[in-house]
Amino acid sequence: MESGIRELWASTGLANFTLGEVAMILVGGLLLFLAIYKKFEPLLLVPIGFGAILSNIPVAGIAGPEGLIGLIYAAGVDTGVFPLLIFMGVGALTDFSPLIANPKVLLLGAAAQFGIFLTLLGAIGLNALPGFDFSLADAAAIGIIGGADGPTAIFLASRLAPELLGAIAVAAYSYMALVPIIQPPIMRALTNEKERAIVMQQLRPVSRLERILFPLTVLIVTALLLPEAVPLIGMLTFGNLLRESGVVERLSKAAQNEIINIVTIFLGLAVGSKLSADSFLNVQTLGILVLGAAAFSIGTAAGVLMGKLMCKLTNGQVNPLIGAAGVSAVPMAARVVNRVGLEANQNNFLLMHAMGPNVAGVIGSAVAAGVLLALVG
Amino acid sequence: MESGIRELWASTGLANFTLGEVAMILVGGLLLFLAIYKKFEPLLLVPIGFGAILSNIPVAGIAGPEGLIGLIYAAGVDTGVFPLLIFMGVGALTDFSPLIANPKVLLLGAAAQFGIFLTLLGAIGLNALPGFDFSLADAAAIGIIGGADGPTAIFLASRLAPELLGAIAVAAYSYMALVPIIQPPIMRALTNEKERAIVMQQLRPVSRLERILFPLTVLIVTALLLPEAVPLIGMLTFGNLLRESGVVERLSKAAQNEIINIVTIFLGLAVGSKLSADSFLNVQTLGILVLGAAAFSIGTAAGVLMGKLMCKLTNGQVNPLIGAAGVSAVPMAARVVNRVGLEANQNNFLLMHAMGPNVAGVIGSAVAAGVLLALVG
Amino acid sequence: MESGIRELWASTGLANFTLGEVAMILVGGLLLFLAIYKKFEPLLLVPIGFGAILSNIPVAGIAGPEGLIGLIYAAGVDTGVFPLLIFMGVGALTDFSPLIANPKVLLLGAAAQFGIFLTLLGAIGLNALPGFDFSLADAAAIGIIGGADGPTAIFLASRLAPELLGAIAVAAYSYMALVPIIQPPIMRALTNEKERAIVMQQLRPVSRLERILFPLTVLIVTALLLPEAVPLIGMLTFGNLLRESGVVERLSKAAQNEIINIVTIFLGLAVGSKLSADSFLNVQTLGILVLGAAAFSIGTAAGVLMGKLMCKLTNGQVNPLIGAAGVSAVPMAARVVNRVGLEANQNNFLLMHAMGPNVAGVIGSAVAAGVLLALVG
Amino acid sequence: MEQLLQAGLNVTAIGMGVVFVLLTLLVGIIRGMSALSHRLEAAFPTATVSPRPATPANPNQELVGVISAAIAAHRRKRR
Amino acid sequence: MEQLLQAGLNVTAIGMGVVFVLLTLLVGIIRGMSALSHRLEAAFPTATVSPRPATPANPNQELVGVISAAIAAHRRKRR
Amino acid sequence: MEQLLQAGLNVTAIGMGVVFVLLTLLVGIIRGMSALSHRLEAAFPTATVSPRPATPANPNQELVGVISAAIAAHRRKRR
Ligand code: NA
Ligand code: NA
Ligand code: NA
Repeated sequence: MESGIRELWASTGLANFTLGEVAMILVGGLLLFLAIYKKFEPLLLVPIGFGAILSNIPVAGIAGPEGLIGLIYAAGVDTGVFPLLIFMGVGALTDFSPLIANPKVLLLGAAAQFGIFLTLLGAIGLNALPGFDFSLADAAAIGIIGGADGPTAIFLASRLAPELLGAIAVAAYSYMALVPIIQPPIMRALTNEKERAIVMQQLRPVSRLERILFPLTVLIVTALLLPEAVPLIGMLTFGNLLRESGVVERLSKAAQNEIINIVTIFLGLAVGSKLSADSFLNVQTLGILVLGAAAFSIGTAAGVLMGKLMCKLTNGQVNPLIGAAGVSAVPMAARVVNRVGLEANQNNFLLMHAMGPNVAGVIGSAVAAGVLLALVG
Repeated sequence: MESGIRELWASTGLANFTLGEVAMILVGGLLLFLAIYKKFEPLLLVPIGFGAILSNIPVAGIAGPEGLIGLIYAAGVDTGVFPLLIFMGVGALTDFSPLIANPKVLLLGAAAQFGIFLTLLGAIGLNALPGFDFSLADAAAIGIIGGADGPTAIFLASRLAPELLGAIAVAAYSYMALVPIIQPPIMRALTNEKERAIVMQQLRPVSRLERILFPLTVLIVTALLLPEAVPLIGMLTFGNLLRESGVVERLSKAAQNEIINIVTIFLGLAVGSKLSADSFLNVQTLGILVLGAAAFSIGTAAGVLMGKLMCKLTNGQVNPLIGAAGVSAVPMAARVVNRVGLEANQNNFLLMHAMGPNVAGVIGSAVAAGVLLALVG
Repeated sequence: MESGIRELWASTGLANFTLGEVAMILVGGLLLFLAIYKKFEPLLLVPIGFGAILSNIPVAGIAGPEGLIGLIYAAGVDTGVFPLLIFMGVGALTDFSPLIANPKVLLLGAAAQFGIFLTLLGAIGLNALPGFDFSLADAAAIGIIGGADGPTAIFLASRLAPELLGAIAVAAYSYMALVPIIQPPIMRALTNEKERAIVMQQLRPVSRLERILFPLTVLIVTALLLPEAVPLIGMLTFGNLLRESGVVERLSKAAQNEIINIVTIFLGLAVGSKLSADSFLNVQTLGILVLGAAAFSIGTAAGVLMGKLMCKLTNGQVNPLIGAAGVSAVPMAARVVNRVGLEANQNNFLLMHAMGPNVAGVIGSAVAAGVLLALVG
Repeated sequence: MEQLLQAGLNVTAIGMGVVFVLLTLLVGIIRGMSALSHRLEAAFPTATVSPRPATPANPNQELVGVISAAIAAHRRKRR
Repeated sequence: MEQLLQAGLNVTAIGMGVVFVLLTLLVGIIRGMSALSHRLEAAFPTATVSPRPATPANPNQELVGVISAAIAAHRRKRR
Repeated sequence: MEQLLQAGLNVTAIGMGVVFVLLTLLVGIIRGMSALSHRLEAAFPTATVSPRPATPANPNQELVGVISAAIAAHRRKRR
């Protein structure tokens, strides 16, 4: 019996916890705090935070190859299946009408992707400092934080830099939650009162046929030019066609609810398991957090600047603020645009106009992810 | 950088599309058109059509062994899991009361399976023509189109002739959608006005105990005589017991909704991935389409003729039209019977009477699939 | 053709059924009868009973390595995934407020686990009889029946004694259903009228913050002392945090409904496949059934006795009946306590007070399972 | 080809035979099952729960019809 | 058998010991957690959201009761 | 490092190039798609089903609003 007690003691957490594990459990707790009390993207950060706690408990091996979260990771993240299914759900939840009515806002969604690539360069630049040694693949995975799109970031990071996945996902979702704090100062700094007060023309109605042909059009163009982006764009447009076809309500609802909810739980737990002391508690993570903030800021600035250009070229028909929504972070960024617009002009409701660049940003970052996969993967 | 651009160009769709792939994408588009505008079994044909498009995009490899649809195919179709889960949902959605109240209509469901076997012979016969070289297994898989039952057709084809799965599934679902066009002329040709006007006696009520014992009875008889049909019949009767037991509402609803919807999306995409140029763009597919139409027609005719026989033997108590519902295609075929019956007699509602042979046809074709697996598999 | 018929006959059930298979199909039928007409835990026993029938049909091989149920077993039970997901759902469905308001009832949940360990000793004792040869792992798996908690029992049995899983699961769920018959006589025998009539003080309200910190507290204590219990306790507390955080309603509902329903269907079928003649039709199963009844009785008695002790120590503030709820069997055991309490005092509603030890019993048996895994696994 | 055709004819004959035998047997066995059910229900009357007519009735649904239509309309609009 | 029984007794002793130690510890720690919660809520009053009574109240539900019963009835009929 | 930076600059140039080319192309192609849609809808008027305004209207929802709020309240209470 004594030997039994000794054996049991040897298997307790008290006898096995390392400092790194304790620290990571505190990180998990912090994520839960941000998710629950600060409402930082709770749908992802609650499972990620809890997954981080579970995965850093010694002996239990829950993130190991035979553990529950380890099995989930292998089945859904390693294979890329989970982020793609979430993208299908996003497609089924998204109304692209504001983009179809005014397709030129796609340029705003393009401009905002500057954040991705400048951040990639920034990550390479950080290698000049001691403690940093990012490969090109690492840098590309870090850059995608600037895409402000969770499933795209997880998909790309799981392909290019799985060991950085935890930090990248945490940065991506945290900054998406911080969009209302990060974006407005940049938006105000780059525009003047008059520009911000511009009222845009109401969008034309979009017919059902247009909404059905839209996903197919986007898919075909992507297939012709950038097949590497087809898994992401393909599932996004598939989900959208389920929605817009109007004949498969059951499947559309399944994609929007059951599938996306179930997969979100599993994806969050699996991503949390990548928050291990080894890969997270180092100066590289600090670098990733700094670069992520830069990525969002640069993307926002690039979007607004492109908005100013479009404003000029259209003789003031475009409110440059809507460019900020080009980073995606749907629908948070569009709401921020609306709020900043209302500050300048109490009767200026930009929400619908900002939804166009907002969903264009989703397409834009999926395209950027495709390019990165093609060139770096 | 030049080399990067060259590399990227070499990976574009433009540089890689083959004519066959383009043609198959058009086929996928045609299926979407039929599903969305012609309302041809959209729940299956939308995912199948989109799956065909995605799978024929070069470079993306989405149907490859590491691609999303390739993984789905391996997990759910290769193993037979998806069609069986759909069959469970069909069981949970089906009320067998009209069959229990009048079990002799099982003979109509038996007769309609002639379509399966004569089509099998037809496929063998086609081998006489150049370009056709169907094996016995191929012929059996083609014949099952005459079962007019989607999951049964996919289950059998995935076991006997996976390379024909795409064409067989497309033919099966298309002809099911065409039942309102294919069946009525045959039904009218084989019956006279007086027969079509026969009003049938109202069905007796069926007790809860009968509805609970029914699935168990069908399963035991199948187990005794034809264990090869047990996977299909077993899941059908399991779903039905979930429904009729009345004590597991939660599970019954899960089988009828969440499971069947999620699996339908995945099954459709996976089946679509079998629509590749190699296996679809050849004269065999034309043969399959022709044989499929024949299968439906023969099954309809056999059902109606058996109906006429039963009409004779019962001194005119059976309206022979209900034999046409024996092909399954639930509930489309039963509705067609109702419509044709109303033409002959404005007050003759045959719907419930046709539901008996209709669900008998589901059992009949599952039994036929079991025989084919036992003899050919 | 004759050879074909012979071949087909050789593959019929009639030619292949063994007596053991027939007996097991009758056992499956008995389980269905208990589930449907006696309402014995139908959510589990309907799928288990049907799974037993399907798995004992010869030739079909549905429980074999390539059969549907065999695949489900390998994917979900062998890996431990299914019981853990159900535990997540249990967490999302459970309100721990009554336990937080009155944490000392945890001792009742601890005492009731005596049933587990005394049954373990009983199983070892049975080895003295001919025909019994339980290993320590077998005995531990049998003992867990006394935990009165389905997913815990299945999880532990699948790890320690997979060949006994069928009998153990059937015993666990059957006795849970029999709680209203097993417990009251023991409760009445060990208490006097005055004790049973004790009215307890109303529970204080519990704040949202307490409900959020509770799952994290339980998890951390478990991690420190008994990491082997972390998979079970971790998923239970994760589900509970989804519920109580209040910010992930979508995920909480998914855990409570879609996931738990789908997994229950699959888990039941898979457990049923372990009801094979080889492992079930022997004297050991009889032993397991006897020991299971003993486990429930001992657990109930230990809970009530601990309740009496707490009654003494608190000068009669605790009604000892609520100790019986410490076996878990949520919420059946708590309802039984309420009923027996009402017999003694018409105005004594013990339900909420019994929910505390009831959910404490869930934690208690998960902890016991962790100890058994650590010492025996 | 000859051989294949022969095999096909065999499969057809056996297949239709099995389908008819099995389904004809089922006709009788289901009748037996129904008879047994009725006897059991007569013997244990509590077991009889809510017979459901094979032809579903079309119940008066005024109030609930109005409400659920309103809700459905509301949902459709909101989507 | 001797040895097995000895092992079983060991497991029982250690097992019940661990169960009691862990759950007894939890009693104290949960009390501490509750005390901490109340202090935090006093310090940051906005964080306190909707305390829920452990014994759920039985609110007046007239209208909604009627409506939801009607809808439930309607669904039952339609099925 | 030199080489890595060079590679990074390449990726940036090509990446932004592709993003802009593809999305600019899409602007034109979507306009074409819309024009085609309008023509098809003019040619086959039955195919036009329920154009949806990009800015969703805010329909009068009195009754259904009341009912669904009541139901939602009821559900919240019951949980
Ligand atoms: Na973006
Ligand atoms: Na059929
Ligand atoms: Na317990």
